[in-house]
Amino acid sequence: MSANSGKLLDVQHATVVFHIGSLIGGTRLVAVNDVSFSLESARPEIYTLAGESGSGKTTLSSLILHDLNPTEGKILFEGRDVTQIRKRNEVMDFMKKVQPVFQNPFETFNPLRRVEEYLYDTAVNFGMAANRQDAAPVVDETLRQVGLSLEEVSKRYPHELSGGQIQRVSVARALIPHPRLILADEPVSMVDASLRMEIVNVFRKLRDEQKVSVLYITHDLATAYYISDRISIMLRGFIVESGPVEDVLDRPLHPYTRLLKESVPEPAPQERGLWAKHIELGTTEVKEYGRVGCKFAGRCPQVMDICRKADPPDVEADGRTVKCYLYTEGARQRPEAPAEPLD
Amino acid sequence: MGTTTAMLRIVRDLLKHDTRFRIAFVFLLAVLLLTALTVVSPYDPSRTFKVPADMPPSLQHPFGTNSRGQDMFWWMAFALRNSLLLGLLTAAVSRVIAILVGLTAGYRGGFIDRALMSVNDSFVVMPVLPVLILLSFLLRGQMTIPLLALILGLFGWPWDARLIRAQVLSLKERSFTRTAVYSGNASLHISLNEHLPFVLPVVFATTIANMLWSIGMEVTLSVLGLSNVSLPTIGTAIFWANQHQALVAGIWWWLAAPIVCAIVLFLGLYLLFSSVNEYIDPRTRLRLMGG
Amino acid sequence: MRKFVLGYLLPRIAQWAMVIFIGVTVTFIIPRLSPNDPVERQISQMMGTGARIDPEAVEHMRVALTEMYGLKGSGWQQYVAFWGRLLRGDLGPSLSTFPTPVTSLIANAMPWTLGLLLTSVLISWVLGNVLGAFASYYPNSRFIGVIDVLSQAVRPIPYYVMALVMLIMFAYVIKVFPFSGAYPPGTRVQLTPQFMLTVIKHSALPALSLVTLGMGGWFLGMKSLCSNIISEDYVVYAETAGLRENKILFNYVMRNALLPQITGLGLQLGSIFSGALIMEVVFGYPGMGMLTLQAVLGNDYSLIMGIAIFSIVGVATSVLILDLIYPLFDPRVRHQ
Amino acid sequence: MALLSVENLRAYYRTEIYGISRTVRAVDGVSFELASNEIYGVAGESSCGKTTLIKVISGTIKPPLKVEAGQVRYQFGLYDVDMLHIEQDELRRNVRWKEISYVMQGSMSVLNPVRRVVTTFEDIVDTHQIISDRKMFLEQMREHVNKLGLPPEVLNLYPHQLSGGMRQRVAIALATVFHPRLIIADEPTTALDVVVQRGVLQMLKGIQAESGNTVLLVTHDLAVHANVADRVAIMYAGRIVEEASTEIIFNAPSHPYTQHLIRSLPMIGDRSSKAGLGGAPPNLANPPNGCRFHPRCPHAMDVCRTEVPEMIMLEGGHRVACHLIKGAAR
Repeated sequence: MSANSGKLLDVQHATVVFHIGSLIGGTRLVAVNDVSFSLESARPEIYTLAGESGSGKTTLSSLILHDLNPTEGKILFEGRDVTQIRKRNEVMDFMKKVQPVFQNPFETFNPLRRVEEYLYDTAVNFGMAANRQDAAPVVDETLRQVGLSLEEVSKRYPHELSGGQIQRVSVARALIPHPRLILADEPVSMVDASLRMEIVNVFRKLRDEQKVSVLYITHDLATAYYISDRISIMLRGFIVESGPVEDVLDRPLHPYTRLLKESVPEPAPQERGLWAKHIELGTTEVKEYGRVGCKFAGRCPQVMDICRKADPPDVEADGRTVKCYLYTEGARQRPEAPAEPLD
Repeated sequence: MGTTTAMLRIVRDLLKHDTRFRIAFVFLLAVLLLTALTVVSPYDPSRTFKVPADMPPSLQHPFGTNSRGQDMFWWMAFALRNSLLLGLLTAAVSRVIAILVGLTAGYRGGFIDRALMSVNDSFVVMPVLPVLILLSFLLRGQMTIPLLALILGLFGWPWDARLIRAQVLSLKERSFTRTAVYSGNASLHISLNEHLPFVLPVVFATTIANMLWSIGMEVTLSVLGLSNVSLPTIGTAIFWANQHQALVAGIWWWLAAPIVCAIVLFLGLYLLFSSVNEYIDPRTRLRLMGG
Repeated sequence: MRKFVLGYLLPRIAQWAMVIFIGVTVTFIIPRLSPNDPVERQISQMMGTGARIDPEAVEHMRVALTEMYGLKGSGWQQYVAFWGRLLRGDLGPSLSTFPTPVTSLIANAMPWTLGLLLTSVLISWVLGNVLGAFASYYPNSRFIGVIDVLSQAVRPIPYYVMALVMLIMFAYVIKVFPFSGAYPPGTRVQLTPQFMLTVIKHSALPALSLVTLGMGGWFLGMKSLCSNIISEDYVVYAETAGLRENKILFNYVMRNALLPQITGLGLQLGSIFSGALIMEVVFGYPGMGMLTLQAVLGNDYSLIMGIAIFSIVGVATSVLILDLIYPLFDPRVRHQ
Repeated sequence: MALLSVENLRAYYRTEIYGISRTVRAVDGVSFELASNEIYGVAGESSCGKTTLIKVISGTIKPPLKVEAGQVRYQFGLYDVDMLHIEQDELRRNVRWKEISYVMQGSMSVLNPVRRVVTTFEDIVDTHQIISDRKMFLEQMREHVNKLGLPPEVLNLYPHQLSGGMRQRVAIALATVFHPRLIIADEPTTALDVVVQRGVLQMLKGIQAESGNTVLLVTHDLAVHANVADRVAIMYAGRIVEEASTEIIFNAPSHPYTQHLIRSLPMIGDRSSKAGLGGAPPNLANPPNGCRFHPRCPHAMDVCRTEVPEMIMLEGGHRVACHLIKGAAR
């Protein structure tokens, strides 16, 4: 058991196959397909899993949170296989180190319970304080780390707070047991743009000051670019490109990453050129799941025959890994990092 | 103490704003009053010919007297008490099973859920009356209120188990349940603190519905003579009236008394259920708090 | 199509089989649990009539009755034998009208109940749903308001009490309808229009009360369903697009609200059937209800057992039929 | 002459349960005009009143929503009509869908789940002009849908058989079946993925450019406005705080709230730290008096806390409501 291999989180060839439809006649859906990545214990970072709906990013996060077992592959947290964690004290120990932050602020807390109850529960249950009275300073201190205070939040129900405030309380709740990893699944997508930056800045502060790693799951490449260190772009269960965020998003190699980047509308009217280029939308996306070979072959402007035959391998190119035949040794031309936009 | 003040506040609010609750309040008060009066009843309901028979309603005998020489007013007091007792007992028995089945199916999910639910749906679909008739036909003579309550309770839970399971399933998916899990709370704590305020309204509503069903079923069984006819209940009152051809003989009050009492009891319970159910619904409470 | 059969039909048929299995098992187990043994009861009742019967004949009778009741052998053997007889359609002879088989008694009572049940359920279901939809779409129309109050008043009252009230009102106070029987005693049962007319006249009261009682439930159910559907996007969209009100009401609001009401009908068939039995007892209508009353009064144990089983199989089958019809109304089930 | 002009509109939600009555002043004094042949964007965050504004303009006003004051005038051929006071049936017959059509919030359930797509088309077309020849009608619909880049066989599918992007494009095809002069699009692409959103918005822009009609685009996503809208109005707590051409809004905004919004937008390629805005949007049941942004405004002055700022007209059609800016009154 390589406990001190220095890896905080190590996902090894994780695969999840769902059986949809009735017991006998259902179809096989591969939601997560041979995904591997890892976070170093020594170097806290914000790692983004980006992708559209149906890319498998949320299924992957529920694997790590041990809400779901992988059909194949292994998930190791601090060297220990997550699926083996069963006894109550082991689960509590795991939850102390890995805490989630959810998407919808108005569903994160029970509308009929005061928000502070969850903060006290977490503090007492994870031994940060003997009882509720002693927990007050601990709770107040963590709330200050996210830019709030106990006085501002106490006796309040969720509907009396804004989406932004609730998400920050949710982060504070996750912070109380001093976790090593926070799993944020679309934490800001349902928060107003003006309040979004506050929460995103909180994550940055966590990494730099509290030395907490954050797994940031989102479809929003702009916020991902702003806060994360490394990023993986997911498509139909595969990681098609992963590496440092500035390399991947400034100079995307994989045609899908390029298409994604181009499709993100820039908040600057004079930049309309690239976004306005006409694109053809596929008719039904469902067909892409069952497709043999590269899942993007149906829409890829640089598709080759081999792309439709077999899954492309992971190739190291320009400081990141990309799953595309364009960059394998045998490929016809080997474009460095094409400056001009997609033809 | 907290819950009693909360209860009083609910009653005060409802009395001020909901006509259904006002009617229910009056009706049920009358029923409870009558039930309480049984303690001071001058007549023993099981004794006959204590008063002149077939007297129409008068000041002396508000509900008149029947052909068996019994004062209908006091007899109906005992009848209401026994029917109400039966309703409460059945509701208690069926709540235990309904909550057990509903919560296990809802929480465990997977195979257990599917198995429990297919059995549950079979009981929902099954016509209960013929089976009850068979059962009470065999137990004729030894039927007592607790026994009948047990039997009715054993057949009264499937519909409610479905509702409780549906509520639990919807709560399980909501992310505040996961927040509670990751706050280190045990599942018992989650059920009591997080889910109870949502499950309670369903339990309350189904309890009253079950009382209505069970008292109604007792009436049907007694009319067929399948329950202990010497015991005064709404059903046996009608049974004796039929037995003596009350309608044909023109002693209309013998039949009118149980019918009026039944309607008052049933309407009272139903209006109580629909008005309180709306008030304690989490959505209303949220709107009340300005959510 | 294959996915539809496996995904939708097979589970429904499995559920149908499960209902019958559980129903039959329950009706099998109940008598075995009861303290007094039906054979002894039958014999003591016969002895009670004072006729001098020598002990040997009694012994012979006991063996015959045990055999007839299928009480021979261990519990498991009885159970298997029970299913064997059931599948052959043999429910044993009726005790009160010995030796006519139970099945024939039920056979000529069932059509009456089916006739009454089908008509009244259909009428009350359709009427309740249409009026319920109107109540939610036109909340302040006075006529619907009256029906709303009436439905709430009738809803909780048990079938028997309500039936009694209607009997008193129509048969005694206003004397519009004859108060019992589907046809006056002595008329020959034949399919002449004149006979049919009397049947309709006689079954009017039970049918009327079944309809009024049933309608209240469907009315309130439909009204709450539609008041949710009215705020759905496709209804608001249709209104914004300027569609006429009755098109929206029928093709958008009601059309979608009918789906849960069909499932609801399936789930409530059991209690509706019980209601029909009670109705027949009150109005002396010669269907399964009267048969049940006759069986109870005549202490006819095997007839009651037969009625219980027949009711279970009948209701389960009609629920299956409803489940099979449902895909015709819901394209989401037809086209996976 | 403006195609549509909204003057000093006030619309509140009045609810009363168990003796507790609340009035939410969702739209509280909104005035703006729509010209023909333009895409006019309305941006604003949650509970800023933009959805209520749409409900009033499109005429779907149901209790507890009630219009307190103001007018919505639509230029209908030669004369202009106050939409709030014309009789419902007249509104239904000649204005709905022929003049003003509507693409709804992207919640995807706009199509009746139990009817084929073509039947919904038929319902809408048949209401406004009798379909004499059904075959010819089907042909026209196939051609209309094809022109918008949708495969014709979409018509005989059921809504649950379509993907999210397909359903929204069908909704746009439905909205343009009579080539109306005004299309109201309420958050049309919120629920879509970024690639599908790009395709749907390009389709909307293409239709507007080709037919020269007017699109009122409502979304909280400012980046969408930057790429699609010609003019943008910023709404805050039930009022328009600033309205200008897209270039001015993004490059030279005057209102502190707009300035903050533009500054806080993340952009690929820019990792410089961005500031969040303190506090939260006000509760419209008892909004702060004076300028409703003053509790969160870094330049709040005393006058801001007492007086509601007037809408001031700067040059080039740039309007702003803020005491900081002195200029010719509107």
